[in-house]
Amino acid sequence: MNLLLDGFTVLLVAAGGFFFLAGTVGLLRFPDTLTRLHALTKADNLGLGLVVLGLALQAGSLWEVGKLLLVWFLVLLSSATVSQLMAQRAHLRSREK
Amino acid sequence: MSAVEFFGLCGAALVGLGFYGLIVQVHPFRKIVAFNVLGSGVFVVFGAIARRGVMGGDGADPVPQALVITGIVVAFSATALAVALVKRLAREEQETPGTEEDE
Amino acid sequence: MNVLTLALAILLLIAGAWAVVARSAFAAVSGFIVCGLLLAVVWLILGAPDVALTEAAIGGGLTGALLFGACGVLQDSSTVRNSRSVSLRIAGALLSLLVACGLGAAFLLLPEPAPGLGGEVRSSMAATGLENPVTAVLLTFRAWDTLLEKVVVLLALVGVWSFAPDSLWAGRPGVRYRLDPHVIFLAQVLCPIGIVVGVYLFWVGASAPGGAFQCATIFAALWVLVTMAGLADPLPVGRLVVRIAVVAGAVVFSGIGVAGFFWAGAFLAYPVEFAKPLILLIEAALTLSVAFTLGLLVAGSPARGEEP
Amino acid sequence: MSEFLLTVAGFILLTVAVGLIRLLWGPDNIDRLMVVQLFGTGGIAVLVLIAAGAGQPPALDVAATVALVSAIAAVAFVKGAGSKGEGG
Repeated sequence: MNLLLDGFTVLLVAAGGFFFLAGTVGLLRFPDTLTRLHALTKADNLGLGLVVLGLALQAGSLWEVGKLLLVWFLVLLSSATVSQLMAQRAHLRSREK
Repeated sequence: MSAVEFFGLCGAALVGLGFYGLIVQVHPFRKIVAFNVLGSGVFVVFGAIARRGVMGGDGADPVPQALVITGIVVAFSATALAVALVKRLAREEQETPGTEEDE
Repeated sequence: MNVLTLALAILLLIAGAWAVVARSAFAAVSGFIVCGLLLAVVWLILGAPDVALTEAAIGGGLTGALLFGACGVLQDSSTVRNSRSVSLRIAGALLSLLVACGLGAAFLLLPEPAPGLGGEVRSSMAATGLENPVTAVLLTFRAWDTLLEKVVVLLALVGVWSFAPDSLWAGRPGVRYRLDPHVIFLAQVLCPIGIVVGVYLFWVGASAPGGAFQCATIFAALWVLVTMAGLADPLPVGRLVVRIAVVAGAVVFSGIGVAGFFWAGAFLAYPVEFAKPLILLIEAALTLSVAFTLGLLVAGSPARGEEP
Repeated sequence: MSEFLLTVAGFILLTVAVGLIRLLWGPDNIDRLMVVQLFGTGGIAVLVLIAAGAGQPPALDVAATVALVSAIAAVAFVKGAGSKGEGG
């Protein structure tokens, strides 16, 4: 049972790391601001989400799981809002040109 | 070399970097940012020294930690004061153009 | 020494260097914010979670709000001027290298079993009724420092206010932000959560990492967010309420300190049986005042008249 | 297990570090803000990994604090950059 849980954790955390890699590559390689933003939100939502899920399997108590989920929720919320604001600005900027 | 010693040297390097910025940057706002880098470096060196002190003993030394917490808050308020001053300076310069080369 | 330590150190130096040499002020401040985030992790590794919390809240949030806000105002002037000549740059670099090396050498040459006060703090902790040694140091053993720090922060605020033009003295600080639906949404969801997290940090501060300053910083950051959403406008700084809120912490702290002469025989001494409730009272007053003061420091000098 | 978690933390940190190049390239301030945002999320991931990997539960509180306040700096950035036309 423990081994199985550990296996899942390794899998999920590694996948989370991969999404951070993907987000960074997108941030560097994508041609314009809006597509880069798209890549960035993958790292925010999926990368951290998978890491949090993986760690939740190892957590000692429900309290800890709650805190992990809170962290994820806060990041989702702020990332969504800030991305929206950034996209708005980028859109305005591109129309000015 | 242990991680603590390593971070202590990092703090020293941050102090050097901040000092360089303080000398080289012309605009006062950039000097403020550089000074903050310098300050962070000082805090890290202090924290590493505190950690070194207890490596042999047990637990962490809370006195330097408390001092650094105080220091961070004070550094922030000093930064706010400096930023307000620079803003006022910019305002004065806008109102009386032609006097901006008196560095 | 593992991958994490190495990555952290390299990044810290890159971000620090970027904050110093970047071309535009915006880029420099971005570098500094990244630096602050990394420092929070460094403090954790150095075994100082209380400091990590403070650094995260101030370095990642409030300083960012303050410096980015200033960038917006200073944009015209901060990019125009060029930097110094090459010879001065080289001289500056050599001098800084000397300072860094000197400091590093001094650090490495310190005597090996360095002296510390950790043992003494632990042995006298029982009298305070607290379990977090850092809170105990802040509010009992080195209460003088904390009181004076509160006064320094207050003086900084008075300084910031005094940069206002005469005509606007006692007016409303900062700019009036327009209502922005996205930021309003963020503020409305974040505030309740933030208040809970802040109070939680305040409450566990007696026994675990956390405390008055961390809580106050989070409250200040939330208030800054609410003003940026356009939901609230800072009160004119001439109002009595504002003045009372700002000095309450220092007044309560020094009041209890003076009372210490009568009930425990020294300034800032607490009677042992009431130590914990008194400390909590001081912390509550400090939290209120520090939160207000930090928020007003971000808002800046009075820039508008009395009317909204 | 903890060794693995800390290594992943280092890996994530190095990965988002490569994103710093964007800070150099720009071209727009919005692109720079994205780097800060990515760093914030990466830093939070590192913090939760340290909490589990190094057995430091307070790291979770630090992560929550960072998650809470990092949005505020970003909003200030957009507002600051928006108050006047072109920057940097």
